[in-house]
Amino acid sequence: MKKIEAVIRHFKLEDIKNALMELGVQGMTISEVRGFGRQKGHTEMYRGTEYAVDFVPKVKLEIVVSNAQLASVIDTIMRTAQTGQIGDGKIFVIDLANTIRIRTGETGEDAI
Amino acid sequence: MKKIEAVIRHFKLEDIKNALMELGVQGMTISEVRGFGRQKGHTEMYRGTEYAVDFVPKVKLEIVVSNAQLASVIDTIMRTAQTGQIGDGKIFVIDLANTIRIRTGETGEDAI
Amino acid sequence: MKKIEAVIRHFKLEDIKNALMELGVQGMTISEVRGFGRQKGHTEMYRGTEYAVDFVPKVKLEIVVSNAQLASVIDTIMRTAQTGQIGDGKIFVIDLANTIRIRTGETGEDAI
Amino acid sequence: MPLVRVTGHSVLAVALILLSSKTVRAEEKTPADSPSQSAATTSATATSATTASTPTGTTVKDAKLAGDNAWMLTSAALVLMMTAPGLALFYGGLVRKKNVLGVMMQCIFLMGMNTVIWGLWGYSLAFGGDPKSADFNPWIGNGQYLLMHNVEPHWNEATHKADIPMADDIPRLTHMLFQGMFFIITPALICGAFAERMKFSTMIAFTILWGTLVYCPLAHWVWGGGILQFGSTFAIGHSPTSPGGALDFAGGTVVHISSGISALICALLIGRRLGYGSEPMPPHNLTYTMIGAAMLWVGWFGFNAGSQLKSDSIASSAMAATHFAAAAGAVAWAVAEWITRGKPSALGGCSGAVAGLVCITPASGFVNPMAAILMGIAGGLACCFACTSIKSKFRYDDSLDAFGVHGVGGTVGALLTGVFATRAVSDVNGGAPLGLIEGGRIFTGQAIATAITWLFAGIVTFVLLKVLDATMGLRVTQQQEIQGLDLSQHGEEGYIFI
Amino acid sequence: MPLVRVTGHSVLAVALILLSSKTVRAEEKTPADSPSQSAATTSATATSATTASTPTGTTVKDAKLAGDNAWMLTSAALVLMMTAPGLALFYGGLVRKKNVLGVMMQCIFLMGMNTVIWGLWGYSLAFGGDPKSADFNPWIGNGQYLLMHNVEPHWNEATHKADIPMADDIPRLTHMLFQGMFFIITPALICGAFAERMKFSTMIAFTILWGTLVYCPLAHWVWGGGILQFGSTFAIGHSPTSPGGALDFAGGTVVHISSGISALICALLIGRRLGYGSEPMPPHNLTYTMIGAAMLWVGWFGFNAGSQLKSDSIASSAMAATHFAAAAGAVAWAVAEWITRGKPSALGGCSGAVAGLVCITPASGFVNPMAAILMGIAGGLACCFACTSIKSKFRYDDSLDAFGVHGVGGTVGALLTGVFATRAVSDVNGGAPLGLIEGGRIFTGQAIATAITWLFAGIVTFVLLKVLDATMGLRVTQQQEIQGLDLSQHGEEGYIFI
Amino acid sequence: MPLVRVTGHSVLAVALILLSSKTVRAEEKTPADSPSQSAATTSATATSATTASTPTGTTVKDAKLAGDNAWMLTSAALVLMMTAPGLALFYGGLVRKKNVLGVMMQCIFLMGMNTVIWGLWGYSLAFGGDPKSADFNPWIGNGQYLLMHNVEPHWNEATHKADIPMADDIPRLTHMLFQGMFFIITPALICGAFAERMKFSTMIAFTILWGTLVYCPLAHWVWGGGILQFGSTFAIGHSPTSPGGALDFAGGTVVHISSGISALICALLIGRRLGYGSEPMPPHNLTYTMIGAAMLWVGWFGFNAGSQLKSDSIASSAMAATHFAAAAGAVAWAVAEWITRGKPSALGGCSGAVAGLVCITPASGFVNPMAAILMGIAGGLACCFACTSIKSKFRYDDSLDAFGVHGVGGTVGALLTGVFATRAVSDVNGGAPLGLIEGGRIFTGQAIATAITWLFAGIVTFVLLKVLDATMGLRVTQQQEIQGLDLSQHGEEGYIFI
Ligand SMILES: Nc1ncnc2c1ncn2[C@@H]1O[C@H](COP(=O)(O)OP(=O)(O)O)[C@@H](O)[C@H]1O
Ligand SMILES: Nc1ncnc2c1ncn2[C@@H]1O[C@H](COP(=O)(O)OP(=O)(O)O)[C@@H](O)[C@H]1O
Ligand SMILES: Nc1ncnc2c1ncn2[C@@H]1O[C@H](COP(=O)(O)OP(=O)(O)O)[C@@H](O)[C@H]1O
Repeated sequence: MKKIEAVIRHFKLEDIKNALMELGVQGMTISEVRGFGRQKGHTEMYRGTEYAVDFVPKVKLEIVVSNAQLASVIDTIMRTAQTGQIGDGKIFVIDLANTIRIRTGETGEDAI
Repeated sequence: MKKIEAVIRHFKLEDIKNALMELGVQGMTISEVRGFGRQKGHTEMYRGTEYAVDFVPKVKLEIVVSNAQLASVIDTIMRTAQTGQIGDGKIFVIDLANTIRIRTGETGEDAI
Repeated sequence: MKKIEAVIRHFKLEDIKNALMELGVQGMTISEVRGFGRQKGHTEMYRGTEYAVDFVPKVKLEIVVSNAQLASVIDTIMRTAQTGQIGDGKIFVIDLANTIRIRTGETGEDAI
Repeated sequence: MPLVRVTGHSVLAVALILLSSKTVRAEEKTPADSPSQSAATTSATATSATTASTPTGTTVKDAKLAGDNAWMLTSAALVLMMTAPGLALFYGGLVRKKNVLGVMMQCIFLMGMNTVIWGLWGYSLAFGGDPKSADFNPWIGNGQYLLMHNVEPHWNEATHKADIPMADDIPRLTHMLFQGMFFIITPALICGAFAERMKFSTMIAFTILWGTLVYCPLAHWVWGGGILQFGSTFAIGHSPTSPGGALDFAGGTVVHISSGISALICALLIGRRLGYGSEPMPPHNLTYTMIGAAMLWVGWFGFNAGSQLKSDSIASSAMAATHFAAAAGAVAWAVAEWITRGKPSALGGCSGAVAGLVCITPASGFVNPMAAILMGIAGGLACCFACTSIKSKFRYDDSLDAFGVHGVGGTVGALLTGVFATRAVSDVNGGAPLGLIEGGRIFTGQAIATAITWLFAGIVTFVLLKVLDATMGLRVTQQQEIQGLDLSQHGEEGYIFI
Repeated sequence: MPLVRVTGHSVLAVALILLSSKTVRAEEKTPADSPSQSAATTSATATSATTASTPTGTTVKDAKLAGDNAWMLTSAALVLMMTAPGLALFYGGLVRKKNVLGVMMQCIFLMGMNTVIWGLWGYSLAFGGDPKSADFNPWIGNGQYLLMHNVEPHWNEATHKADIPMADDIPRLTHMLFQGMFFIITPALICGAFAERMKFSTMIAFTILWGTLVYCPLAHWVWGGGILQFGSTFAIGHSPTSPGGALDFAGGTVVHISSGISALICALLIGRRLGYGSEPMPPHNLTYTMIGAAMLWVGWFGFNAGSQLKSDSIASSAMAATHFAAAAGAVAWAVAEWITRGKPSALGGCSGAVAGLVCITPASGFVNPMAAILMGIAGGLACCFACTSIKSKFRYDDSLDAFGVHGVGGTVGALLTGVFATRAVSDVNGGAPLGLIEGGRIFTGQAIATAITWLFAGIVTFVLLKVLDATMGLRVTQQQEIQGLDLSQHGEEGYIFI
Repeated sequence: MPLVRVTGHSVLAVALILLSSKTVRAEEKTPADSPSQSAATTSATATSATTASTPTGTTVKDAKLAGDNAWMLTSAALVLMMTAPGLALFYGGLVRKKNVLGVMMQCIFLMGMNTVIWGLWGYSLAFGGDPKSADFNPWIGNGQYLLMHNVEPHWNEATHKADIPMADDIPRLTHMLFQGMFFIITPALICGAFAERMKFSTMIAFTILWGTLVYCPLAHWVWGGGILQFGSTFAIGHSPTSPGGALDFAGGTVVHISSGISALICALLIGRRLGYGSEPMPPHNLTYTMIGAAMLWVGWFGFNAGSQLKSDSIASSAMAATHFAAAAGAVAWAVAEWITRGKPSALGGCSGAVAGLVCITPASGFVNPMAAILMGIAGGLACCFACTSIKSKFRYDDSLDAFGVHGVGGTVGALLTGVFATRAVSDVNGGAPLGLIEGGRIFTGQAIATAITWLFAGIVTFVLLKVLDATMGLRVTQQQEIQGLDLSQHGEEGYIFI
């Protein structure tokens, strides 16, 4: 089992979700994050003071998948999230020791 | 050391926190997330347009525990978070390479 | 490759970001979290009812670094985030199976 | 008599009435009609009162009406503003995020529904009938104003001009509008008690019944010449030697006690919110609550000073009393918290202002500034105590303290009116002293009126809720309560900040 | 003639005018001047009309002016409040978070810019000219009020006192102020159609042109004695036997139809928002929308009842009609949703109130309460249908339903005015019946005026947008649209909650 | 005797006064008493002035009072609305999330405390004394209005009816209320300077002292017949040939310069916020700031037009000037940003409107629309420059630009009043020209009054703060500042959106 963490652009979320559902992904968890990277932020101005906002709003996806699914899920995210412009985001893959479904107590891949 | 990530229902947070404290868990970090899974979202309607909100608000717990505590903590979360209805959430267990307490510089299990 | 997760105090964010940039860190992702630990929360009072807020607002940094950078990054965070008072936060280090840059498809350390 | 059918298929009936209005009017000519008639005549007389007219024919009466009407229309607008944005923000900020629209929608929907009811039958039940006429009923109004007949101007074929029904110095339509705003906010106040768990449909049914069976009679008793109106020949305790009834300038009994005690009954019968006591349920947006409180303060000027129904020096007195009481209440509650808990809370300051405003309402047109300050302090402290100690003692879940503030504050105010009222401000008793301090004897009347209002509102509300519980059910399902009223009742979310 | 220069470097010119004001006034004396002159004299006469003066020399006219002016200044304030906070919140809540400041800034900036335009030339183009004078132009105003000459008081060397131009019962400055608030909100309403994608600079250019070329002529036609004014000798269809023109008490045609139809054209020409249909675009803050709706409701009292331009019983009628229509509209839309979708939404209730208010606007001073209730229901249902079925059918992106509510509601209202208007409320036709129900014949006029407004506003708007699209471009870049107007147009964020 | 037990000493005193009021009044009969007495008589005369009364006995005076009072009560309500919700939202949105309640609570608490102070002694110190009477003190008021004696109506045993103290055309209570609203907002404006770090308790102490020692004298000097009142025999520079004093229609000196310069002193003495310069400190909710600005704009109509103290054509002029200046200011600031920074910000537009409003305040009742537009532009540009260049140059942390907007704008306004004021609007100098443009000579007086206000407010504020710093301490602890004022001072959070 692997946990995929992907940082993406807001307006891509809908597409990615749909693409993954078609792929048969059963679930995911998303959260609001702010990212800092090659993509520059913007400057804001309030009365006198102008200042730079380096952090750009992004969405973080967390998807737990079986090793089998891993490649195809990553591939799908890549394709749908890509715009080719700086700031498209990253995908991180983490090994998972275990997964448990609270409702049933199932563990491992059955719990995904 | 392990990092437990649990996605749970909002109204269970209080109970879980108390249960874990009794268990002697020293700390945890929580964040607002939105989840997508078997539990269906709901449809909202604004003037003309009706549309489906697939993501359900959830709370994500992150708890770092020593291997010794692992089982009991998972067990406690299971018990307190369970309602038996779809949407109870998941528990993910991740291996931790290291932990450091910023204040003191302690590392490993002492830092938890 | 490692993923560093650090839970820090809000007002330290700016300093840490700058320190890490100087160190040559290319990017990071931050999110709003609330933490529970040795640092006590506070009590709030609304009309009749007074109650304890155990969770303290914190910022969570997620930084993916090459094994080479790991030590120096951790060290930098330690130094800049430290106040010596309870509540400075924690640093968690997680092994990363892989990293991919969505824009280019680069993987591994090149993607950081 | 078509009016019975009306309430049923109102719209249809309304249309009919409209088309056949002349005939209907004909049928309706009753003695009770006279006041508006006479009023109409008055207005006619006025226009011909040339003694005071300038070359261009403006009369003093027109001129005075312009001023009084200007203030009364403004006051009506201010009182509407109290329900929303005022109360909608005040209450909306106090609930949890998932119920904010639920609370606000209750306010907006009541603004709609109760206005229609007021026009169809409410105003007539509350203010119909002329105490001077033989067949006056001191318990409830009559049908003279149903569907706004004898309130709206109507074309007089005889004079070939319109007759404009008057209510003393102002057009009756203005009086109806102003009073109608009270009919909106009073039930809206009750919503604070059953917030976060009441079924929207049941809330509607309850309000229709409560407005008709509790508010209208009370208004008639206190302001329509009924059994509680100060000095009315029908008033309880009225005798050659004593005026009888009670002083209630702007609605201490009719509005605040009635809604407050009904709120308590609601809180008791609907039961506590899920997780009450175990889960924290802090206000989700105190900034809204503070803004709402400020708007209530401003709007209350219309509520109290407008209740003079004209723009004279008594209106000024009422506004001054209102302002001083609100101010004193805000300081009192905040300071009380400061002393007892170490910190003055923003919510405390706002709650205190509202408590002071509630407390001064019945007295506003009868007391001088210093008395208003004392009443504001009394109201602030009493309500603070009620919302903290009493509530937590008896552990009922009056979610937004509708009883704690309006029930308690209203009661304190009604009683203190009997202490501080002075003929210097309004000489309503032929030069005789009013409050205890100036040696007057109206206090007993105040106490009686308060008791009657408690009993009447409490009992009727109890019965209504029992019936509705059996028929429609008061509460949303557990599922819905957890999900929140915004989604479960209205299919919307308050904030989507993503 | 200095005025040409004015439009160019207005400020400079203004300064010049100021310094050389006397001379300018001299040059400008034209017959069209007479009304304010005569008014000035009137006011002079008044002060000497001792017949009605008390020992201290106050005249009945002064007294009446105090009352009328009090109401009109209050009304002006209420109407300004409609644009912001009212509309700013109502619209601001409906857009996505990233565009909230963009929408609000449009309101605030228009409050500024259009007020200045109104003072420089707008008021003069709309209300300049006296129908009684020989050289009156029924199509557009004249130059008599440019830069507020003959509106502001001016020093009369002869009498060695100031002449104060009057507009009937109120100072002309009050009239100018009140009408100026309409000049602000009307274009602001259009912003709902192109929200979330319009270039700020282009929006400004559009508003300047639209206000001058669409609003001012329309206002002149309907209220300035022009071709649509009921009973005007210049009115279309005017004849010895028929008054001609149309009844529009507070702006059904001038404000709502004109902005509504223009909004539709905007929506069609600027095109849909990026991701419209695929991405969800829910309102980011419905609590704002509800608060805004409530403020619109309150402010509309000034809008409609203020349109009587004095504080008399007709103002009361207008306010009553306004209140009942809003109430009925709110209930109607919410209930319609309840029936068709199973849930009454908060947004539905608010939209219904606004729809009812739009619908009653032209009729407010001409109909009685029950008719107002029916019109509110009609408006609520018609707009609900327009915003749901029609819009989704034709898939144009009228983002905040400016057309669906103001275009449709305004049209329904203008027509129903021809049905429900009654001489009992305003006897504007020498005792002859007005609406169909009382056997009147004004309906045709209403229909004609509506059609003309549709055509005129639609065509001019179309042309303006085509020109602006070719020259400045209507839309922000894709990049900017994705980033949001707050950042791209104004360099700010609405909420920073971290 | 229960009243003693009620609460603190002031209350006790109040109670005593209440009980022994008659005697107290007796003691207090002084010449200074006469105005209200005479007023009372006037009102008596009026009611018997049958020459102008209709058959029903209404007098022209009653009629005029109705209109004037309607406008003044409305204005008072509008000015209260300026402090909250207006200023509370405007300032509340500009601070960081953790301090929003702190700022709003300062507004609400001042609404309470300063109202009570105003009633107890403030009004008497500001307006006590009759310039015509022998023992008039041009430096400070007297005791005649303490505890609202001679302001509130009192029972006259002789006539067996109430005497109602008047202030010219309106009841003195109305005058007291209206002026009291200024006593609330003026110190509230200062809060912008020490926002996010001031100790709540110290803020309270400061306000009590500042209000008593700075505001009351200033108000007496400028409006109470004192050393700065235009044309007063006690005015600096008064001579047979020159009126002396300065024109300040609605508070350029008393309200804006005094609060603005005091704000600067506060910013300098309390020091910068922790992390100022290093950490970003953007406004946490600009939507609140915009809504607040809009409410200030609307409320300012009451502030300026209400300062005419009656509802006549000068009130209309004042409102027009106010509206035009706000509009021009909004456009000027936004455009200035557009040119200098490439983008017009929403905050810029709002700030400009407020700057324009501040600038026109002293001139509002003396200038015509075009002058108002120029003053609005001047105010907008001057304040824009002050808030950007000057502040960043000297690096003082005037957190919300209380000085930059009110100090600078007020000064520009006070001076430009000497340029643009015209007898055409208010003939306050017996037909002699006023401003420079019409060849008047009041400019010097304006400059002197401005200088005096700067010095007086600056010095007293400096001393007060030094004392308070030594005794109570001005600032919260570092810990508390980092945690935020909401939690540390009030134990609450503004938003709980979870
Ligand atoms: N080293 C990193 N650790 C954690 N998150 C990162 C890292 N680098 C980039 N990110 C996340 O990825 C987002 C996009 O990265 P960026 O460098 O801006 O563009 P690109 O992904 O096209 O190179 C950033 O906003 C940040 O949220
Ligand atoms: N594959 C997954 N990856 C990440 N999060 C998941 C995954 N599946 C479910 N979740 C999270 O768990 C929550 C509950 O899952 P769901 O399928 O709705 O119910 P249940 O846990 O009872 O099967 C979801 O809302 C989502 O946040
Ligand atoms: N076992 C844990 N698992 C996850 N997060 C933790 C854990 N312990 C502490 N934290 C996080 O670290 C923050 C600081 O910890 P705390 O014990 O309060 O102070 P310190 O780090 O100085 O010991 C907490 O607010 C919480 O967010």
